[in-house]
Amino acid sequence: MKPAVNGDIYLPMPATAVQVAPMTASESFFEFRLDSGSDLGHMPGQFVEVSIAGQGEAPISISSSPTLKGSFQMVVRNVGNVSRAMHALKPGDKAGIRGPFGTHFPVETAMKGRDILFICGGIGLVPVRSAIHYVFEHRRDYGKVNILFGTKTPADRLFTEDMERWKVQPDTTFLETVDRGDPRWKGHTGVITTLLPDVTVDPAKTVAVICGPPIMYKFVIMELRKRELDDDRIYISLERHMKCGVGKCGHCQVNGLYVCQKGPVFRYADVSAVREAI
Amino acid sequence: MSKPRVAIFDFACCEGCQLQIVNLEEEILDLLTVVQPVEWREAMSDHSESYDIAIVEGSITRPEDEARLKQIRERAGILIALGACATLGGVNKLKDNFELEDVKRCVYGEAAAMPHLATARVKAVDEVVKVDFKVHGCPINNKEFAAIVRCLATGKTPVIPSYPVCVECKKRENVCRYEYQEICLGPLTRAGCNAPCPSAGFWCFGCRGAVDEPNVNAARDVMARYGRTVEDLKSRMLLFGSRQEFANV
Amino acid sequence: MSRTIDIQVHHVTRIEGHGTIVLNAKDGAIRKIEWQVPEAPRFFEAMVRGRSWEDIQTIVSRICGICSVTHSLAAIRAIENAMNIRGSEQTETLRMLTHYSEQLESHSLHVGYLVAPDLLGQKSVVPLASSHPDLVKTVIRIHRLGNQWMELLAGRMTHPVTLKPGGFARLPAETELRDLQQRLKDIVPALTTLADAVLSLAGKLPAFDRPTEYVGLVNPGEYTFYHGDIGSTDTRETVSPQKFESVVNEYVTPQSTAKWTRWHRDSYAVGSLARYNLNADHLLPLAKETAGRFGLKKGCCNPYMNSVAQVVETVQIVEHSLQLIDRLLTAGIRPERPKVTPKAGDGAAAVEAPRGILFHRYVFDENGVCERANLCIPTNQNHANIQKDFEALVPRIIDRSQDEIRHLLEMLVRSYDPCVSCSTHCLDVEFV
Amino acid sequence: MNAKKLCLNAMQAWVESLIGKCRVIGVQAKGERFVFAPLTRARDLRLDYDVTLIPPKACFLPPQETLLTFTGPAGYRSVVDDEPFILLGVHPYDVAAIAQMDRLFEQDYADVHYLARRRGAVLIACDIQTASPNVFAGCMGTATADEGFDILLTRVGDHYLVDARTDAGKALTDSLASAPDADAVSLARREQLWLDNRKLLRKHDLKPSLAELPGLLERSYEHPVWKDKARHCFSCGSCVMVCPTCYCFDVQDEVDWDLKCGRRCRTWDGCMLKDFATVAGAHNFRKDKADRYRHRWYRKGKYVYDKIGQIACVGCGRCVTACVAGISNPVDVYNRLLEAP
Ligand SMILES: Cc1cc2nc3c(=O)[nH]c(=O)nc-3n(C[C@H](O)[C@H](O)[C@H](O)COP(=O)(O)OP(=O)(O)OC[C@H]3O[C@@H](n4cnc5c(N)ncnc54)[C@H](O)[C@@H]3O)c2cc1C
Ligand code: SF4
Ligand code: SF4
Ligand code: SF4
Repeated sequence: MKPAVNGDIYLPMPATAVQVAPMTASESFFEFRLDSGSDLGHMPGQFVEVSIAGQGEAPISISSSPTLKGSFQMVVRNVGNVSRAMHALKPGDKAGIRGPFGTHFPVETAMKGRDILFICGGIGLVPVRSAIHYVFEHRRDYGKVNILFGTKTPADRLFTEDMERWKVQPDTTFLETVDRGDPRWKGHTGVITTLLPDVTVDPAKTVAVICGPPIMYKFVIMELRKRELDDDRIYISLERHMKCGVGKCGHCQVNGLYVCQKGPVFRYADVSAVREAI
Repeated sequence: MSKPRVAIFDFACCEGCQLQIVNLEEEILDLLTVVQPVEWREAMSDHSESYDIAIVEGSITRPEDEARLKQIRERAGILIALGACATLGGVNKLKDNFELEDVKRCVYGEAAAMPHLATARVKAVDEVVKVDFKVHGCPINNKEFAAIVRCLATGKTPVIPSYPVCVECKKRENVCRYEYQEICLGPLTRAGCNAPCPSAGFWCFGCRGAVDEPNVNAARDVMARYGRTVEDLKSRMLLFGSRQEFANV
Repeated sequence: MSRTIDIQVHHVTRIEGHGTIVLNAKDGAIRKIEWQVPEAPRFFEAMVRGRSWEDIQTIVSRICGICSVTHSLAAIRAIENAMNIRGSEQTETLRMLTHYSEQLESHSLHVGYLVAPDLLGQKSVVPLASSHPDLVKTVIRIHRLGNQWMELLAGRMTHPVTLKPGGFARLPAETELRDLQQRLKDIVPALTTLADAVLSLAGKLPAFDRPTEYVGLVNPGEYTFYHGDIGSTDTRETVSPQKFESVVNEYVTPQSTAKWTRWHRDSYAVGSLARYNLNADHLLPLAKETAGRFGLKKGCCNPYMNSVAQVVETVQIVEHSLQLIDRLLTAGIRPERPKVTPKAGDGAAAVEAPRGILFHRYVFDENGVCERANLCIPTNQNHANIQKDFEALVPRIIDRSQDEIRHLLEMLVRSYDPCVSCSTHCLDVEFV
Repeated sequence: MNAKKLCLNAMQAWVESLIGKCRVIGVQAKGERFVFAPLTRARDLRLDYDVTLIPPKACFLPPQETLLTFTGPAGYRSVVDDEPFILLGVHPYDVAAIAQMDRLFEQDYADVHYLARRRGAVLIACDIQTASPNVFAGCMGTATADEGFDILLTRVGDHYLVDARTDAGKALTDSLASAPDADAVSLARREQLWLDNRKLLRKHDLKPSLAELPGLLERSYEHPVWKDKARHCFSCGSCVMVCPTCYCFDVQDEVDWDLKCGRRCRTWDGCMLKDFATVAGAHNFRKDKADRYRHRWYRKGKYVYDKIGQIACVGCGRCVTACVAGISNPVDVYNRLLEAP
């Protein structure tokens, strides 16, 4: 999906918000449609650069499956200029979109025919949701599905309606935890690794997909290694400061790798020796 | 959104920063399409009691000024410190290197005891009240000021460089002042001014204040390499009231 | 009919710094009439002690945002006098040229932005932009040129950085000077337009004469802002800037944080009108013609006419600058780098700020560390005179409405173009 | 066409004719140093310069440029500057750096803003006549250039050899048809100059060979040199601003007073600056000076090499001069790696 050489890689495509809905105190859900009418043409795990004129651009993961036609979905946390301006958008408002950029989860290759273990912390669920939906839409292509999701507090939970549907999928385990509960929270409490003993992982058949805050990876991967899951069966998605999204500006480099090009989705075996990765 | 009501106040300073606003020339008319000034003593004769944005120029040098500043803070939604006197204390802070009595006597002699000549330790605005945004510099760069006003009008947090002046100095193709054995504070000072001083052949004297993590140890080594002393460096660092990380070299 | 007048104008607007007018009268009897300066004192003379000669200009420039070039020049020349340094002819010419940029910037600001609203019955320049757009455009053009000119030669607008003891940190390129020369030529019609506008309003300036001593720089054969000795309209003798203390005779009064001055009388005035009264014979042709159109005569002692003298000076400044640039271009700009070996000494200098004569003195030890300073600022020298003007003016207008009296008093203060923020930084070691 | 031989007067006349034809950006004095700047008369050209303060990358990737304008939430327009120009007087090490940037800006996603300027430019290179105090191009294989330019100028005695190598170059030398061809003696002198330059432009002597550099770095991640040197680093970015092979950038939006229309602008940025890798939540992925310092040297000696097979230091020595702290000498750093930690 590279733009033509004489096209401008920095020129956003006009797009229109079709749905904007608050999800938590700081995260909102967005559905956009490209004004050209074409599909975005992404794969699960890829991201776009969202452009708000005057505020700038921010890399945002696509949260919907490519099988959703005509529009695409994102979840954005209100942390700065672009995201704040996005939160002020109403259906019908315009934004600019560049992309999709980056690598994706290997839903058509390495993941196919395997058991899938999704491990997501907080907003890390956003790109992974795209893969989860893809897997469920092609359910017969994959084995057992385990989804582990953790947030800081019950108020931070995302996609709660989706979760109800995921729980009832065939041959699927959905487990959830919060770091700190509240009086109404009846579920599991503890960091995300405390969910792992509750799922059985067959290292020979499993591919793991991990996305969450930087601190999460080290501990989750340690646990998976204990379960003898090979590094080349683990996929992670990394976040870095990013300006261009196309391997020029230098901000997103982890050692020699540009996250926007060699990532954001990496096979762990490829970056386990890259010191700045995790 | 209706235009934010803006009031400008001055405390002890040279009013050069307000002058930079005047120096926007016809752009002031554009400025007025974005904000509504309700109080600006230097330029107009109106007064007002409430405002969305208070812009405060100058440093706080008398107890009665502290009270006035607190009152301004109470009436303002957003408070902006304008210029080095407000953000750092500015040259006024040089006074604090001496005993107050000595300072007064030096300037007013026998009359120093007269009550209207009272003075106190110099404070930057954020040493008295909460400051929401700082417009750095002595004087401020009016292009930067205008950009900050436009940011606030669009709900954007202004992006103020966290890197040192050398970045902008290099972009402007200057010969480094150190090549002339001069002490330049560029490597320790927050950029955003576009390095007008080194570009005019003069050292950076630090009027925008220190970067977040100034490497004062490196500065010490550099002084030794250029045959200057830490005292030389310190003396220059203090000119605009930059804070303790500078003073403790 | 019993009538009480009570005027308290706190913080007179449209001036630099804070000044307060107090007038209290009952049935025509004046109980109290005072010009007060409550601006927070800043103690510059105390602050510069212990500072290196290299940093003095940077510090004292901050006395005033509007006269920063003049303060820098006074400091630099005082330092040079203390250390026996002489700037080259090129340096001196460029300094004069830099100095003029500030005069133009300041005069156009004062006449256009601060005084014009008075004459046109407005509270600020903002409504003038729609009621008198052409006038405002003209003022902006002149003001901007002053600033760009300053940026070119001084390194930036306000608080110069190129001016150093011994010479310039950066010299302008000849192409830049040529470009400046062209822009100065182009601005002459705008100056005439401004003069015309002020001329058409000159009738609104109050007729108020009060015999006054005027003090400023004088130099043989020259309408000077930069060179020369201290002259007075009360005497033919002149005083060297090195002895400026014998002219200013500063003293502290309870109504002011700024110190007052007196020479031959109880007060004296400095500024454009003072310079005019001392030097009008040496105006260049176009400036002379401009003065003629206003009927401005040497010996004028109406303080409200200071603004007219400023208009005349804008023309003089541009005319003279064109000559100076010619001189520089003919000689060609020689690369020179300032070189100073600090030594012990005591030096003073006098330079004309836009609002009047300014004095600096510094004493250095053998390492070039400042031991003592004495600065005497123009607005300071005018405070006593403003008070004397008040005392003479109020009885003549006491039967007018309170608003009118207030307006006339405010206008009087503004016509001095006071820079109160700078005047409170003055100091003197001797208390009278 | 053979190389032409021009006396200094003819050379000046030719440059004057170029100025008449096209925008020329040439090396000129700025005080006692040199810069690339628009050339308005041939006599301002200073081909005897040692090094320019800022590399000619600024002609293709300006310190500040507008990428696009917008007139509202969806009205974006590219701004592409393709006005042709002649870049006159580029030293061989800068020729090498430009060639490297060309590849990086073309690779994967082509950057039209860079490429439009680049494609509109005719590069006139010039062999080095004066060595700068810190040049070590001789160690980096960039003291002379065989390709990457349109015309090569070489001063031999009181003549210049003008050697057009491409069609674009030949078009500019058409007017020299009647000038004498370079004779064998001059050509031999040019060969000698090349040999000398390769040998002599080594104010610092790099001990590891270029081929072994990436491997050496590979093994030196924990070497104490990074911390030792970074202790003195101001994170001032001077080294990366002046480097001809550094091209990291930041992008920021600016709005006009109508608060709707505006521009998206690109400015030079650098990996040595404190917040270069900071993300939301104030998490800084490279918060230690030593990490940033190491990253820079890895980028020069390994990361770019991994990408395009070239070392991203051309030995211009600019960073050595620019670093106030005196810690930015690539040769010092890479030589230290040969010492046991
Ligand atoms: C591949 C990828 C996918 C992503 N997907 C999502 C997603 O799906 N949803 C989501 O919400 N986020 C996502 N992010 C994160 C998001 O791009 C960032 O949070 C982004 O900064 C938001 O932009 P902003 O303009 O709102 O914030 P900014 O205005 O850029 O600021 C965010 C915060 O970071 C700080 N900051 C940023 N840059 C600097 C700097 N140079 N120096 C100092 N501080 C700085 C600011 O102070 C501020 O507090 C993703 C990031 C990547 C790389
Ligand atoms: S002159 Fe000052 S600001 Fe410029 S590079 Fe040198 S140290 Fe930095
Ligand atoms: S690293 Fe230094 S010597 Fe090497 S190319 Fe960059 S600036 Fe030149
Ligand atoms: S120039 Fe020197 S001090 Fe500045 S960032 Fe580079 S290495 Fe550090």
